[in-house]
Amino acid sequence: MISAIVLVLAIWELVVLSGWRPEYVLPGPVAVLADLWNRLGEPEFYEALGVTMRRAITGFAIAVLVGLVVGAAVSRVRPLRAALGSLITGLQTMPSIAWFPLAILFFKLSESAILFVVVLGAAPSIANGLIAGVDYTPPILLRAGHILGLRRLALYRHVILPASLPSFLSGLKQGWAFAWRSLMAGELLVIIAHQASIGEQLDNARELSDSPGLLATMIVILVIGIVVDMCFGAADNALRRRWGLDQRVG
Amino acid sequence: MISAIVLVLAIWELVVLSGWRPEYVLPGPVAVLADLWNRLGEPEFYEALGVTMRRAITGFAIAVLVGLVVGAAVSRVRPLRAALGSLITGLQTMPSIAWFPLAILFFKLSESAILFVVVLGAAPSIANGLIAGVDYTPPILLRAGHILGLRRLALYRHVILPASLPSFLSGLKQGWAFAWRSLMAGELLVIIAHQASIGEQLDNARELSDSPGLLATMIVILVIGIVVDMCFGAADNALRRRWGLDQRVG
Amino acid sequence: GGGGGSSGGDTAKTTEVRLGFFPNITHSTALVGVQKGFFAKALGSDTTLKVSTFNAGPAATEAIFSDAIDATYIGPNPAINAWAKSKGEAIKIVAGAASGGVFLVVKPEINSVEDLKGKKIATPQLGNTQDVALRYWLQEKGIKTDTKGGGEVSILPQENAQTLQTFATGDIDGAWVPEPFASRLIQESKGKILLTEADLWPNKQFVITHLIVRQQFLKDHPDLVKKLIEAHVESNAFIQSDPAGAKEAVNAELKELTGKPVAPAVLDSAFGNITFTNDPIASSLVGSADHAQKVGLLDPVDLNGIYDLKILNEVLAAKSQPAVSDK
Amino acid sequence: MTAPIQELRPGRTDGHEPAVRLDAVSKVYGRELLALDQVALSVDRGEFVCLLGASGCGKSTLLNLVAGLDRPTAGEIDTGDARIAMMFQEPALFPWLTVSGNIELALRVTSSGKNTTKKERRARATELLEIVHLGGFGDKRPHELSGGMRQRVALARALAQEADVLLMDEPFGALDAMTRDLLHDELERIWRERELSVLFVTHNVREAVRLGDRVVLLSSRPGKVIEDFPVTLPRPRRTDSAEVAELASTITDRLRQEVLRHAKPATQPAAGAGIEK
Amino acid sequence: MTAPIQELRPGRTDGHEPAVRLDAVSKVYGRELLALDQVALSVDRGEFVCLLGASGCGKSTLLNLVAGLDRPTAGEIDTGDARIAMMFQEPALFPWLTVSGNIELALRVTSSGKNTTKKERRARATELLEIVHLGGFGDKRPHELSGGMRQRVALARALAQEADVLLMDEPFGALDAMTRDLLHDELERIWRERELSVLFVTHNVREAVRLGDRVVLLSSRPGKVIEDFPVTLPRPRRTDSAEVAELASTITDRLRQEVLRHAKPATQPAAGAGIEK
Ligand SMILES: Nc1ncnc2c1ncn2[C@@H]1O[C@H](COP(=O)(O)OP(=O)(O)OP(=O)(O)O)[C@@H](O)[C@H]1O
Ligand SMILES: Nc1ncnc2c1ncn2[C@@H]1O[C@H](COP(=O)(O)OP(=O)(O)OP(=O)(O)O)[C@@H](O)[C@H]1O
Ligand SMILES: [Mg+2]
Ligand SMILES: [Mg+2]
Repeated sequence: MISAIVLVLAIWELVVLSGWRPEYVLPGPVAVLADLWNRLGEPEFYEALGVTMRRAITGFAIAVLVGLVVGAAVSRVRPLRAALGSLITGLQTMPSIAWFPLAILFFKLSESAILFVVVLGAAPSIANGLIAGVDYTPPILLRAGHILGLRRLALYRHVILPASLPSFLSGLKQGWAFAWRSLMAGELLVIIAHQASIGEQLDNARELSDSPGLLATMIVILVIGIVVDMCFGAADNALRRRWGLDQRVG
Repeated sequence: MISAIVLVLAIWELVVLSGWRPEYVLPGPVAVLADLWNRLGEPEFYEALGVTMRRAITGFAIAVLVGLVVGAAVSRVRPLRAALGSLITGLQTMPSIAWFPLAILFFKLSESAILFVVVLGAAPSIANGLIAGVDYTPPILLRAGHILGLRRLALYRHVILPASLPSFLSGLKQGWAFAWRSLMAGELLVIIAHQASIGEQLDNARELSDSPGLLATMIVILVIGIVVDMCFGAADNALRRRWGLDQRVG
Repeated sequence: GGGGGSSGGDTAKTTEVRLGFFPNITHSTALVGVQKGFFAKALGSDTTLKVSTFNAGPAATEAIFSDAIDATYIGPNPAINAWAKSKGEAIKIVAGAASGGVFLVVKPEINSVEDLKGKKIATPQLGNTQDVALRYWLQEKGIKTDTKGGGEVSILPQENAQTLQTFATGDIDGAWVPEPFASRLIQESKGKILLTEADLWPNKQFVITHLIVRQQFLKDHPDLVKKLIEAHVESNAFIQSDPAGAKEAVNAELKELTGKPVAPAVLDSAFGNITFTNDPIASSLVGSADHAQKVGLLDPVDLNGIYDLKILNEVLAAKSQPAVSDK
Repeated sequence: MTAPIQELRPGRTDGHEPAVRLDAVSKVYGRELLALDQVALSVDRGEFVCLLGASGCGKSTLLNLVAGLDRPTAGEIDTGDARIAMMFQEPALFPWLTVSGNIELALRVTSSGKNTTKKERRARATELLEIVHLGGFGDKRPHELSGGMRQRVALARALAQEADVLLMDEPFGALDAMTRDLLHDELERIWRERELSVLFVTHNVREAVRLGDRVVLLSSRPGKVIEDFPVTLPRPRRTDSAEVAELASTITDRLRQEVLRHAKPATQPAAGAGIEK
Repeated sequence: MTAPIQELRPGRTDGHEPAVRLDAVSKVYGRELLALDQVALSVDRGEFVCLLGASGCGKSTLLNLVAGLDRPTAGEIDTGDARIAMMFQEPALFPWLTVSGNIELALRVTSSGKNTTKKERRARATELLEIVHLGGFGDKRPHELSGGMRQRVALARALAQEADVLLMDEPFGALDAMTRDLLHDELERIWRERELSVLFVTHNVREAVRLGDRVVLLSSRPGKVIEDFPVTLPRPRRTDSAEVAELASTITDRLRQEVLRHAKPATQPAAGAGIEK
């Protein structure tokens, strides 16, 4: 991991040193890391991080709830599936900016408008993950559940949901990515004065053509993404260990 | 399906008729459908659709390739996984606009810059889908493959890849959504001579505060998303039928 | 509904005025007014000012349409769009804010209009004032262009930030952009001014920022609108009388809003090129719309009634300044 | 075909209503594969019926139909309002639950289990695990067990359901003869105590004779009931007793006829084709 | 323990090098579960060794170790450069391939199969399917087969590998006695023709005596070799012959001792706890 990072930085520095592009267009790692270091020294950065993370987590939590309910309903109720199944992916492909007018219409310039965009971005992914999991539940387990007398909700809770967990988890991961990207866009929609956020910082850096700042913010986003992925990865590993899906052979 | 659409349209019309918001903010379905109808009558619309679909499909195809290679490598090569595993999700959370400066730096103002953004948006999803599938390949099948003498690439091709297909498919679906959203953003990046595009139309509608136009474009996007989902759905159903995952019980 | 925006038109007491603007030098009137507390002072203690910032016109228009703000500083194009799309129901322009500060910046080797042939020139957005101005100017000079980047001069609408980059890397040969981007192109990428847009207009004046309000708000709370305009006028007066203090205020506010002040050299140069005026320069708005129609970027639109300068003129009269015209 | 034999059988029925009744039941898979053809069969209350037949003759299909997991193409199946438990041919344990958790889930759903506490269910699961000789394995996960152990967990789970009808698809196939004998005793005891009706599929003819009140033979493709042997030997019986062996060999002979009748067309060419190195 | 017996055995080895040799092999699962304890065992070239033991005693574990699918915690396993084929306790068919496709995949990987055409492999797969009495099922998918049919496909797949050593984990567990007899004959014939070394796990003692050159008994927890019976009966043998029955009953008695020794502590409380309604 660390060697990979060092390698990337070295190549990057070499490209910059080669003078391929002027420094203000493609700044070197030194400039970027200095900028990043400055940011990390300012309390404002942590405020922004806090605001963005709070929104991300709230939005994601709502999306998980919505995704679960919608996914559960759509995956098991045939008419709903016929009516809504493909719509979910349709919604997923809708870019965030298309929702902005509606978001403002419903929620004015409040944080709810941001959350609206985030939820619309993430919930379809989560629902789709659940639906895929449900669809690939091994029939023999469904039969076993049926024989045990589990029906409808009980069957869902005790058999289908746990069987769908791996796929649901990967849906959650994708959902997080959607939520985050939507949030980065949404934070430009409602800029609450004097409340900095990562999305705004990203846009500001771009707006001001502040290349080191942009790259520093990208690094921040990347690191957050990596940390979140590690959490999901840990959950996933725990799941696989418990289910006996350890794959070492020979 | 049709009844669902009619229901949605009816509720929408009712809300508009209630005068909750003026028509120029929330236009009714009649206005929107009229606008849509107008668009459908113009050859320019089909040009734009063609351009966008071409880009979407090209970008997606490249993303599938990249995702497959990266996913395959990362999922089975331990050091790569340690180094890159979480980075994939990290990249996935990076909003498209953050890539714009780099895209232009590498590809100037060409269509390749758009494709770059699209591929960066979609490939991580596809790789992640494959990785999840690989991780959840039933160990007994791996063992069976190993016993048959399949190793490395052959094991990958004959066992791991087919076993991962369901998860890979759902990764493809998510990847398509990412590709499409990135494309909608990317089409504002480079405006290429003589080529209108859906992304541009969406942005123009918003820029001109043209609510009916915006909603009409949203419908177009939704319909494309639904059609694409149906293709994936058909593939998925075929797969499940062949694998004997039909879930009817009782 | 937080804060009591009155959509119903009744006489509910408004205790909040919601004002929007962009963290941008052309919106210095707002930046200074907020930073120096002119708005707060004018509105008094029983009315609070709630400011929202936007990164572009459409979001501000959506907010006004959705009754999420009451007034905002905005450029001419979004104002025209808001007027046209709402068939004259949504907004009114109640004051001008800034004029000038738009340039055609090109690579050093380009010296004349003729040299532009075969080159790529960027504008901020298809159909916006600068885009229209460039197209109209080229049309006047007999140079063909089209809205899809073709023609003798290829016009590439792209965001200003991107223009900075593409100009630096040589992907484009020039750009018709407002401040502070013009100054940055010159200072950072050795661009040079080929044309000052002001030269194309009568009195070298054309609007780039003005203040619009929601019509319903204007109807319900003319008193509050008046207080806003008083602060607006005071702010512009301050900028004119104390440019150094104004610049300081602008940068202080920008630092608070975006985390980064503008480089002093850029700020100086940009400030020098922009005139902050209460006059909305109505003629330029109408003229620009007319040009847009001529280059095929706008359907005919009736701008009659887009201005409501009565309050502004009252305020100006009270300070014994000359009245402005909506023609 | 079954009717005249029923009188002979030492069943402990309390009346005329059978627990399970199949009437001219047919099942077609896909377009043409006739798995079951006009099967008539009934299991009385408290009766233990063993089902024998060649591999692929439709035994599992029949059980699935009785359990209501699948629908017959033709004919009628009547199980009244009996609660049905089933042991599948595979263990079909839930991998996300521990061994004990699998059994507790079954306990939870039973009518008597609805009001029990988690602790009571846990204790009951432990008892059941001891019955199948898996005491101490409650906290393991299914993948940590051997094939035969998983099968026994599935048995414990089926017993936990406290059903009226118990369908068992080769329940002891993966067990050694000794463990099997021990479980035969347990199963017989429980069957007696609970007055269960059991439909038991096996390939082991002695096992069928050891346990059944009747042994029913199915033919292959299409599956049809071809013979219905009553077993009148007194209980308890022993698998290795001479009487069991004798009846078993009668049944085996009948079965062999049937299997060979089918196998021949397949074996002949195979012998000719051979496997050369 | 195995060494002195080897001299008695009617094996057809060509020298001193065994095909499979386990030397003091132990396997611990998790932190404490000792599945195999110091197992020493060897299978000579061309020898047919049957492995018997109670459920959960470590038979599958042993086979996995020999196949190289798992690593022993201690001890050494030597299989030289022999090609190893294995039939798992579950069919482990690939659901995305047809029945024939599963076999063709195995054919494709064998050294002799590398240069064959698709058509040749297809023909060979059809032959193999006929050997296991599944002619005509080549185009079905695994989920369309019955349990016993799947097991036979797995057998065909293992045979397709043309390996030197064949490991079989209860290969005929889900088959009826008749089909089983037919397959015994086929397996014996192939074993002879190809001079295979076979390690064969079963719970059916007669089957072990019918097929094996030696019958090895494993104890339970920890798994240890407790006895190694040479089978000197002349081939071909019949499962229902008196000689087979006699030896089988000797072995069964020995096995019973072993199983009861373990089962007791578990049965006692179970009998007490019982299942009350
Ligand atoms: N889902 C299915 N789709 C198509 N055909 C099926 C399906 N299930 C079973 N069959 C066919 O029906 C026939 C009977 O299968 P079944 O599983 O009932 O046999 P069985 O008697 O249980 O055999 P075994 O003893 O091998 O388990 C077989 O020929 C099988 O190929
Ligand atoms: N993956 C595993 N993790 C932990 N314990 C295991 C694992 N696999 C097997 N065991 C344990 O090792 C012991 C031996 O298991 P094994 O599968 O080898 O038994 P077996 O002899 O094949 O039994 P059966 O005849 O029931 O198939 C059992 O106690 C089992 O619980
Ligand atoms: Mg079966
Ligand atoms: Mg085993």
